[in-house]
Amino acid sequence: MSDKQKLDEQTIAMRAAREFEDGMVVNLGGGIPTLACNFVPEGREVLFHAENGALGYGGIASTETADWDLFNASFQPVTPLPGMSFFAHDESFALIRGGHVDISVLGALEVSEKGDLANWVAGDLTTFEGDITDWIGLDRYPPAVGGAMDLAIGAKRVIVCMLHTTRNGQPKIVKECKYELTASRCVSLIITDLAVIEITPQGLVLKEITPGWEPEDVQAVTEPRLILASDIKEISL
Amino acid sequence: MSDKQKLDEQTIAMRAAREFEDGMVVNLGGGIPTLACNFVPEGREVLFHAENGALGYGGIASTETADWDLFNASFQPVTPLPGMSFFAHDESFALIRGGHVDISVLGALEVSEKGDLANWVAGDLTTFEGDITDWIGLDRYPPAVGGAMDLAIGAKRVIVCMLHTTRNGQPKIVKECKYELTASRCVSLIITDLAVIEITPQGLVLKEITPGWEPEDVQAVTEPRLILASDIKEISL
Amino acid sequence: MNKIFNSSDQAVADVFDGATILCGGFGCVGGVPSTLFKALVKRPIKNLTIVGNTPVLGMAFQKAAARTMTVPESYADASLLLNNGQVRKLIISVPTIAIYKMPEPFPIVKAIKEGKDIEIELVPQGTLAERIRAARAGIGAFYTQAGVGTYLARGKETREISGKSYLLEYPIEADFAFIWAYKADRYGNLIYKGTSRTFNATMAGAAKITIAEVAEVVELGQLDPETIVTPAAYVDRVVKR
Amino acid sequence: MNKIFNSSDQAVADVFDGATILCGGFGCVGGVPSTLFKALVKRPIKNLTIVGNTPVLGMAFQKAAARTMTVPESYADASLLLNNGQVRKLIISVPTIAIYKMPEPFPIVKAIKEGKDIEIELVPQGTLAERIRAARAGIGAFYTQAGVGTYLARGKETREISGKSYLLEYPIEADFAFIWAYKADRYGNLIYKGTSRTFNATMAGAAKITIAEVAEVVELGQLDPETIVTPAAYVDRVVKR
Repeated sequence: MSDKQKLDEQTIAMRAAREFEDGMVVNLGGGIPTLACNFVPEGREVLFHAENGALGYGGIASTETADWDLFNASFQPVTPLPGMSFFAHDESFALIRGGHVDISVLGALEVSEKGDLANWVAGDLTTFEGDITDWIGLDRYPPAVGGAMDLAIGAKRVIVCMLHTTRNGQPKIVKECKYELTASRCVSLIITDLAVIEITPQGLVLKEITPGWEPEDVQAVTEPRLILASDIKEISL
Repeated sequence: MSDKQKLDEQTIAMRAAREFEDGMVVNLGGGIPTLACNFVPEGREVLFHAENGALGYGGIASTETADWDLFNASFQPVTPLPGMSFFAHDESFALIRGGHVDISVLGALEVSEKGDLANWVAGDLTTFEGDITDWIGLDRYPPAVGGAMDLAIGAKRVIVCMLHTTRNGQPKIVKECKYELTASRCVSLIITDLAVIEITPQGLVLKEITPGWEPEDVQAVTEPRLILASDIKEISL
Repeated sequence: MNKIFNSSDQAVADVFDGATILCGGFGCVGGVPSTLFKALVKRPIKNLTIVGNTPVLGMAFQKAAARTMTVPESYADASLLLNNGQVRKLIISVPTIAIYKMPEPFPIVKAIKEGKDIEIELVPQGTLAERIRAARAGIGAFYTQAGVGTYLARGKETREISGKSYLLEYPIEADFAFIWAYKADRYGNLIYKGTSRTFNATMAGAAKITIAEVAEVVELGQLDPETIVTPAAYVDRVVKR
Repeated sequence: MNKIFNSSDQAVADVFDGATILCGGFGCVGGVPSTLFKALVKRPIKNLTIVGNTPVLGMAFQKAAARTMTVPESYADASLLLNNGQVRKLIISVPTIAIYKMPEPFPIVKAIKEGKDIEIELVPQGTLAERIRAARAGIGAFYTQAGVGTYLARGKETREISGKSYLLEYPIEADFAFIWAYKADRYGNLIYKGTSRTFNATMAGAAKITIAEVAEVVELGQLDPETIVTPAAYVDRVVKR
C-alpha cells in the first residue's frame, strides 16, 4: 500500500478549489487550504475572505510586490484584485458568523464521522487539570484558537483539507475526536491525499479516490466505516 | 407673574450651548435643542453628532445649499464642515450607547426630581390595556420612540431644554413623571425659559434664574422643592 | 459574477407573501430605495412585515417637512405598500412625526382608522439598528440598557450586569433588505453618500437577500478598496435607479 | 480641539499599574503600533493586561515568517512588555504560531518557563473582536455560537436560541487602546491602509483612552468625510510614528 502514489498538497488544494462556484465567498485556513487560492477554476470569480479584514484578494505576492499592508490571515503577502475591499476585524467576523462565507476550507487534526472538527490543539484539554499557562509550562505546544471556531460555526459549508493519516499512519478520520474540539458537526466534505469523503446523515460516503487506490485501502486507514458512493470515481481535477 | 419676560427658544438653546466645551461630541434632539448648533461659544470646536450617521456637521443649510444627502436627525438640511465624517446607523448608535457622546441635549414632556425623563409619548402607556395599534385607533397621537432612549442611557451627560410649564401652566418638572418614561435617572441639567436647574443626589438645585424672576416664582411653577444654589445668579449668556 | 439586475421589477420578483423586508434609509428623502417600493407595490403579495426607522411617513409628510426644498415626484417609501393593504406588521421606531402641519393623516393612522389589521412593534432606534446588525453578524441575542423600566421593556427579559439593568434583545431575521446606495460594481460592492448611508449600510447583509438600488453602476475596480463601505459579500442584487 | 501629541512618551505617560491595554494590529508586521510599545516599556509600570489577537509573537517570529521580506528594525509588539516583566495577563487568540522554524522559543513560552506569573485567557478570534466591539458599542453582553461544546466554553453560560446553542460573552473593558492608523487629522479622524485596518479599527473607541500612532498627520479637511473609517469621537490622542 505504501508504494501507491498519494496526492501532494497542491493537488489536494486544487481538488478543493473545484468546489468554488462563481460568485462565492471563500475563506482559506492556514496550510494546505491557503494553496487553493491559486486554483480557482477557469471562468469563475471567487471572493477570497481574510479574517484580518479583506475580501477579494488575489494570489500570493512575489517579494517584489509584497506589501506589509496587504496580507492574508496566514501571514502571507497577497496581491490586490479589482473589486477587493477592506474592513475592520469586528466586521470581518460579523461576515463569518453571519453566514456570508459560502465555503470555509480548514485544516484538521481529526474529523469525526459526525463532522466534528478538531484543529486547534494537539491534545485533550477537556480532561487536563490545569489552565493554558500550566499546559505551556508542561512543554506542550501552546494552543492557538484563532478564527477556526468562528469559521466552523459560521460558514455555510466547511471543507477540510488534510493528509489522510498522521505521520505515524494513524487515522485522522475517526469515530470520536480524541483531540479538543473546534466545533461539533460542522464539516461537510473531507479532501485528503487519498480520497474525497462526504459527511452525510447516513455516515461517511466515499465519493472519490486517488488513482491507484482501492476503497478497502482507504477504509484500512479510516476508523469509521465508509459507505461507497454509487457513483464512486477517481479524483479528477 | 405672567407679565415677566421669559427666555425665548433661541435663548434657551444659547444657554445650553454654553455647556459645550472644546472637543466635545454633542447630540441635539428635535425642537429647542436643535437650535443650539448655531450658538457654539467662540473659540470652541464641537462635534455635532446626528443619529442618522454623521459627526461634525455645521449649521442648518440654506435652500440654495441644501442637499438631500446631508440631513440631521431632525429632518433638517445641514452644512458640511472640515473634519466631518459619516457612518452606518448601527455604528452611530454604538457611538451613543458606548458613551462617546459627551452631551445629549433633549426636549422633554416631564422631568422628575430624580432625573427621570419622559419625552416620547404624551400619556401613560404602562397602564394602557391595549397595544400601540389600539392606542392609535383611540385617536391618540402615535408614539415615536426614535433615538431618545438610547441617548438617555448612553450619553455621558443629558441636558434637557424645554419650556418650564405646559401651555396650561402646569409644571413639567415633577415629583414623579405621569407620562411614560424614556429612561430613569438620566437627566443632569434642566434649562428652561425660567431657570437652570441641576439634578443632584440632594435634589433639584436652582442655579440660574431668568432676569426679573425670583426663586419663589420659579418654585411656584415647579412641583418638587427647589434648593437654592449658594451662588445662584441670573442666566447670562 | 454579475449581480446587476436590469430592472427593479426583476429584482423584487421573488418577494413572497408574508416576507419580512428591511427598508433602508432613515426617513429623510435621501437614501430611500423608492424604485424598489414602486416595483413591489405592483406585485400581488400581502402580509408583509416592514422593518425600518421611519419607513411609512409618506409623500405628504416629506412635502410638509421639506419647507423650501422640492421633494422629487419620483420619491416613494413603504407607505405605498401600507396604503395598498400589503402590510401586516411594522417593526419600527418612528411611525409618525409630530412637528409639521400635515394636509392629511399619516399613512399608519389612516390605515388603522380604516380598520386594517396591522401590528406595530415599536423599537428604540439604537436597538432597531443593533437587532438588524445582530442578524448581519450572527449574534444570537444581546443586552442593551435602552428601554429598561419603560413600556417597551414589557415581556422582555432583564439582567443585571455590573450593577446595571439590561434588556435582552434578539436579531430581526428578514427575508429581504431593500436598500439604497450611491455607487455599485458588478460584485455588489457599495459606497453611499453623506447621511444617506444610515440604515442602508446597516441593513446590507442583514437579510437573506439584499437588493441595492443605486444611482450609478461603475466598472469593477473603479471603487477604491479603502473606501468601499459595504463589501460584496453582503449584497445579492444591484439595480440602477 | 487638537488631539495631536508631540511624542509617544507623552501619549502613554498616564498608563498605570494594572491597566488593561488593547493592542491593535492582527499580528502581521503591518498595523502594529510599535512606537507606543517602545514608549511604554520605558515606564515603570507592571501588572498589565494585554488584549489582542497575536500581540506577543515577537521579532524573531516576524523575521522567520517574513521569508524574503525584510522586517523593519523599528518593529516591535507587546512582547517587549512581556519580556520586561510588565504583563500579568493576556486576553488573546493566538499566543504562538506553529508553522515556522524559530531560532528561539516564543516570548510567551519563554516567560512561562522562566516562572513568570502570567494568566492566559484564550478567546476565539471572532469572539475577541466582538467583545471589543461590545465595549465600543455599549452592549452589556451577547450570545455567540463560537466555542460551544469546547474547552473554551468552560464556566460560560449557554443558552438555546431558535434551536441552537450559544455562549454568553461579555465586553472587554479596557483602559487604553494602542492602535495604528495610516492618516489622522487633529480631530482624531482616522483612515487605515489595506489589511492593517483589522483590529485597529475595532479597538478605536473601545477603551477609555484610545491612542493612535499614525504614519501621517494631515490638515483638517484633507480626509474625505465619506472615507473616514474611525470617526473623531473614538480617538483621544494621535501621535506621529
